[in-house]
Amino acid sequence: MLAYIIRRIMQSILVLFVVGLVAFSMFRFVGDPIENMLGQERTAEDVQRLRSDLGLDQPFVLQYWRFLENAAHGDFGLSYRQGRPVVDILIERAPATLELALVSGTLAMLFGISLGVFTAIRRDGWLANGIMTVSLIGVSLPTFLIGILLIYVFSVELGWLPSFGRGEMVMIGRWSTGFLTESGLKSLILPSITLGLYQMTLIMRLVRSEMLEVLRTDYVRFARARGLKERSVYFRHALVNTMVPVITIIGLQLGSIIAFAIITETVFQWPGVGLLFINAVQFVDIPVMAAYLMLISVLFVTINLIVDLLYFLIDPRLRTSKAGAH
Amino acid sequence: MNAIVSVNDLTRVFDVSKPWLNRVLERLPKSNLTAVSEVSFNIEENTVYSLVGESGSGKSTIGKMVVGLLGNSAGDVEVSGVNLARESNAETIAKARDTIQMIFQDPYASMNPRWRVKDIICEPVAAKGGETVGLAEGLLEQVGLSAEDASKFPHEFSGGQRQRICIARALASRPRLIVCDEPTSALDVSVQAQVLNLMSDLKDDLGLTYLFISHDLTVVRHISDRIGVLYLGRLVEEASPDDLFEAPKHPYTQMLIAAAPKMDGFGREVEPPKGEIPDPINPPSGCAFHPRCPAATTLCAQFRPQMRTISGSRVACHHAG
Amino acid sequence: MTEPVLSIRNLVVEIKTRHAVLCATDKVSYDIAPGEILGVVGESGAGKSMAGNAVIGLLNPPARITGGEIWLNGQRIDNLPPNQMRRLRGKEIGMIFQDPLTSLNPLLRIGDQLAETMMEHLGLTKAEAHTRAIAALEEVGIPAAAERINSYPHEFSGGMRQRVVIALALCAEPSLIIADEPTTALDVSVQAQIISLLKRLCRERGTAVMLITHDMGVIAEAADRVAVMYAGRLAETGNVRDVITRPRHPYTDGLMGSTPSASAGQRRLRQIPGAMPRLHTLPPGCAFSPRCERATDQCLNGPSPTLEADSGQAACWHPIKLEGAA
Amino acid sequence: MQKLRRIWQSDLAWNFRNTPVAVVSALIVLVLGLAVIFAPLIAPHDPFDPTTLNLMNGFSEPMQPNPFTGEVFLLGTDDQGRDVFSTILYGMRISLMVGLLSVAFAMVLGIILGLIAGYVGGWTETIIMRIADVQLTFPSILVAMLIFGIVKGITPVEYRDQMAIWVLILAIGLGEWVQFARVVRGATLVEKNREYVQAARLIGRSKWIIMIRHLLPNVLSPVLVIATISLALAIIAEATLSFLGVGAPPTQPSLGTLIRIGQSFLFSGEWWILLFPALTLLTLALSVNMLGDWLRDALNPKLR
Repeated sequence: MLAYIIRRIMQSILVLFVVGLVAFSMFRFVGDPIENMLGQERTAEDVQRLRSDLGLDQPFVLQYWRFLENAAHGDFGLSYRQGRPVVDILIERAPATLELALVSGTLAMLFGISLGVFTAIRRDGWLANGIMTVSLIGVSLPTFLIGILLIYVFSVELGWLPSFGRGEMVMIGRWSTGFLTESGLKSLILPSITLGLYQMTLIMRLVRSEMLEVLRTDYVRFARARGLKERSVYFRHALVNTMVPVITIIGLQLGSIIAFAIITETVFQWPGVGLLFINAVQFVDIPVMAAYLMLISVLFVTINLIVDLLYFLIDPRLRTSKAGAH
Repeated sequence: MNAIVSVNDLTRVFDVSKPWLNRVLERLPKSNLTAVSEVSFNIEENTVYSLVGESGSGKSTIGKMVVGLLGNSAGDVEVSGVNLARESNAETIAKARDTIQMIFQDPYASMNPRWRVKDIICEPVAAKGGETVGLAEGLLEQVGLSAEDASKFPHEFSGGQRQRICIARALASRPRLIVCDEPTSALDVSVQAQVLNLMSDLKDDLGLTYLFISHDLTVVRHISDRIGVLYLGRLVEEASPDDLFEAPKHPYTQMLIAAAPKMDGFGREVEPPKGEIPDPINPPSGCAFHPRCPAATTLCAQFRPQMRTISGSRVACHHAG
Repeated sequence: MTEPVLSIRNLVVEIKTRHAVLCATDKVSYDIAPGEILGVVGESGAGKSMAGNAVIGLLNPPARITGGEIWLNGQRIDNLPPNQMRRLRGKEIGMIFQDPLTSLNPLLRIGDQLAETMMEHLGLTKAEAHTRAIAALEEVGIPAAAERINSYPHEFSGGMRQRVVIALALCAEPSLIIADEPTTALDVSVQAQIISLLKRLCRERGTAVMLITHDMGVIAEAADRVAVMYAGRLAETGNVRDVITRPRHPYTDGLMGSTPSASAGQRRLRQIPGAMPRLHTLPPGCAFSPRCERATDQCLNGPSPTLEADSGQAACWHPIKLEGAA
Repeated sequence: MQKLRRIWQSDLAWNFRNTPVAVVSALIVLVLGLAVIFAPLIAPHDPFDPTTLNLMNGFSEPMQPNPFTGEVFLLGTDDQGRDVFSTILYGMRISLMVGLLSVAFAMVLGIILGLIAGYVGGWTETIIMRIADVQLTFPSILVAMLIFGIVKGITPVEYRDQMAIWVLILAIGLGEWVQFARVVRGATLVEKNREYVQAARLIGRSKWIIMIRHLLPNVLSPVLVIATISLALAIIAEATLSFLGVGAPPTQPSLGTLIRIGQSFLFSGEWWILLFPALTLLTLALSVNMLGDWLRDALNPKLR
């Protein structure tokens, strides 16, 4: 077990190195950093000085190492567009995205898993079929259209909920939260539904198909043949076995919530890192892009590690160090 | 009579070690699975030699090494006078390989489902650039199907018919030796009889030699001229069918024959054999069968018995004879 | 004559497919007395498992019972509501499946799987069930049962797992066991152990057994009576010795002839031409007639009559040896 | 002809004929596809020809005569007087082209890498699948945005619009290949142990012949399912990127670009500029998804 975890951690570090290389290459080769920083009025000496200040005259590997070192300290340089340290901007923006992701992720998992189980158990029922049909529309409806639709109905026509921004914020240290004010909570509703809906349909469809697969196995048939209650067959025997593949995908889906937040934040003008990133892409603000990339890869890698550890809790076959009986 | 196949001290070891990191952390040694260990036998031309054994006995591994699907770790395989393990001339090897064909266990998986029967049967010849006009049709009739079947797809046939098509494919390149890996164990009894009869007829008509691999003692007894019994990768006894079934000399063979269900054994109450097949990664010391053997002594736990010839049979047991 | 444990009367199981309604079992009738082992034998697709699944109420849709009756201990069970049928499963009818590797839930300890079954049917507390579970494992010959009870299925060998499956099927002391190819996935030496175990346990408890297999050898050694099935119909029933040594039905006769027997010297096996028809291409009249050397025009005309044979019945117009008398 | 009959009589075709949802979605996809191919013939206006535009026609409501010019537009016009129906037809062209080409790119890449990883195994497999794993961690839409941003950074301004479509195809395609590679590898691992592959190895067939002639035809049915579902995903991804302003340029508007434009008029009451492109996108994605859903169920023998 220890070996497995160590291997996963080493893989994660490798991933971070590779992502770091991508981020660094963007930094180094996309556009000319000197030109980006100094602007039009510059002398040859300025250029030379900055070049050595930034270490651009050093060998590639050394530069890369310094980049990683700086990144580990949270130093990603200055934003080309705003001229402020990237890390400050990120810290300022992160709470908005994390709160949004937390709420919609929880919604997606809760409803996704329970609806998935329901539609698998009542496979031929009218309600389950109805849910499946609606879910297909959910998968086909791009996130930004859902957002626009919700804004149109609940903000423009009904005027119940705000259509943009986070509402009133309360600062807890450097963390700005919208959970503590009414307008903050109200502002969360539409964006989190928008973000969670698509993930929810994906999770639901996945849980359903995995559950149907498990319900066809011999051990579920055998559990039925022993006269166990349907509840026990479904939840004790089938659902737990369903969870093994489902957890992997849910882990990946949680990661993609952060990515899809970009769209939601654009539609709702939600001041999070996603909006920051999309603006950076549009204006080729490389330091921000690189920092965002590093930030979310750390996040993804952490989620994946947690998922791997969850496997051990669920599946005893992985826990035994002895090779299984042949 | 001369031997068409001669297998000497054939050994195959699989590396089943855990990944390097696990071994370091859990202080595990490298572990090897010896699937086949020092097996020697000869097959006379135009006879049927059977290898019989339970799971983990290495019978299929030997078959794969003889046809060349698997390499060997040690020992020699000589087919038609060419030593496939040592020969360096690629052309000589390719020529020798052409005389060997194989029939597999699962008639459903043995044929590419997207190919027509004609293309399936002709592939061994077409791959070598040979002439294939009318080949499939002729072979289909030879195995008891009709020439029109050549343009059909595999899914249009029953299990028994598919196995006939597989036999036709095996015959296409005019082999001298056919390795049959459990060719009838996926078939129903009445169809199995048809396929066994067909194989007997083809052997007589074409002068074929079979290496027949099976776990089914009754089938083996029916078809074989010589039978080798395997246990945990080793040959424990080799004899003619009558000798083997009337007077088995190795305790494992005795156990196997006693345990096999008999058609005339109504309500038979026998003491079932002890234990199960041990883990092949850590086989027992000495004679691998000694923990289950009623006649085992300390000698058996310490020393591996050598193969001895006792009145026409070869037996690897300290106490046989 | 004692009251039979199981009595099947004219059982019809149909499968609705896109082309037609297939008759998987066609008016099948047989009884099993207490303590009796009935061997149900036939080739793949003969409908032998279908009857077993119908009895325990676990037919896979689209297969369903469309005619006939099933009586268990004097109670009609084919028309029971699902919840009552569930209570009978495990309690009155136990089932053993073919593949011990897939029959057990890989994520639950075997002790828990045993205990939940006992608690369901015997109304035991958790502690009582635990004690009984150890006893049940000891009874099926699992060494060090008190320790092994906390093991997961993958920690057992194939033969040991099948013993666990048998313990599970028998733990609520049912009056009928349906064993569907219980030894097909096992090696010869383990098969002998399992058959002997099954025979011993059922004799001790007076449990009736429906032993479904394709292996005539297993039937000969284990069964008291035998029912031979062909293409969804009963070809012949009778005492096992009578059916094997003096078969009445030409199909049974052919089946015996094509089995390579222990007696040496035969160079050729007797073979039945052709293969068993698939259910959607059944010939009119007797399903065996196209392969039968005794067939006449009469055989094509309608279902074969059921003739009383020595100790059972044969469904044939021209049964062997009885020809002159009939 | 015989081949056609065989296809018609196959289980898949029977299943198709008896699944109304599948037939309807196939018909919709067919109609939309034809509309796209013959867009220049069907469209009343050429939205890219400024000479036919009349600013006076701006904001015409659907099926209502324009108060200034009296012209009637089926689905109304946008702020510049462009006929919405025509822009949708041309926009769908971009959407479908990007979708199809990116899926084709992802499919070819995924099949090749998946086959090699599955059949050759060893280090080759480890490297390919590790890359796939890492990429799978990153949602494809994010990968696409990054690629878009990078390419934008390294291409001169004057080429950006021309290259935008191709960058989009590359970006979306690179985001999707992993699905294909994983499915193909999985199927290859199953198939390569089947005896027909051993039979081919036995007679000395090379690994390339085995991969192409034996394995490829037998791993294609799951690929077909993934391809259909990926097409819907790619269309949505393209629309999303264009909506975010990092996809198709305004000179070559796709459905996503049209929705982006229409969004700004929604709140001022000109709903049709947004609604009709959005409905078209939904219809397109939904019918492709439904086809994929049906295909997956129909090709999965375990479900029947």
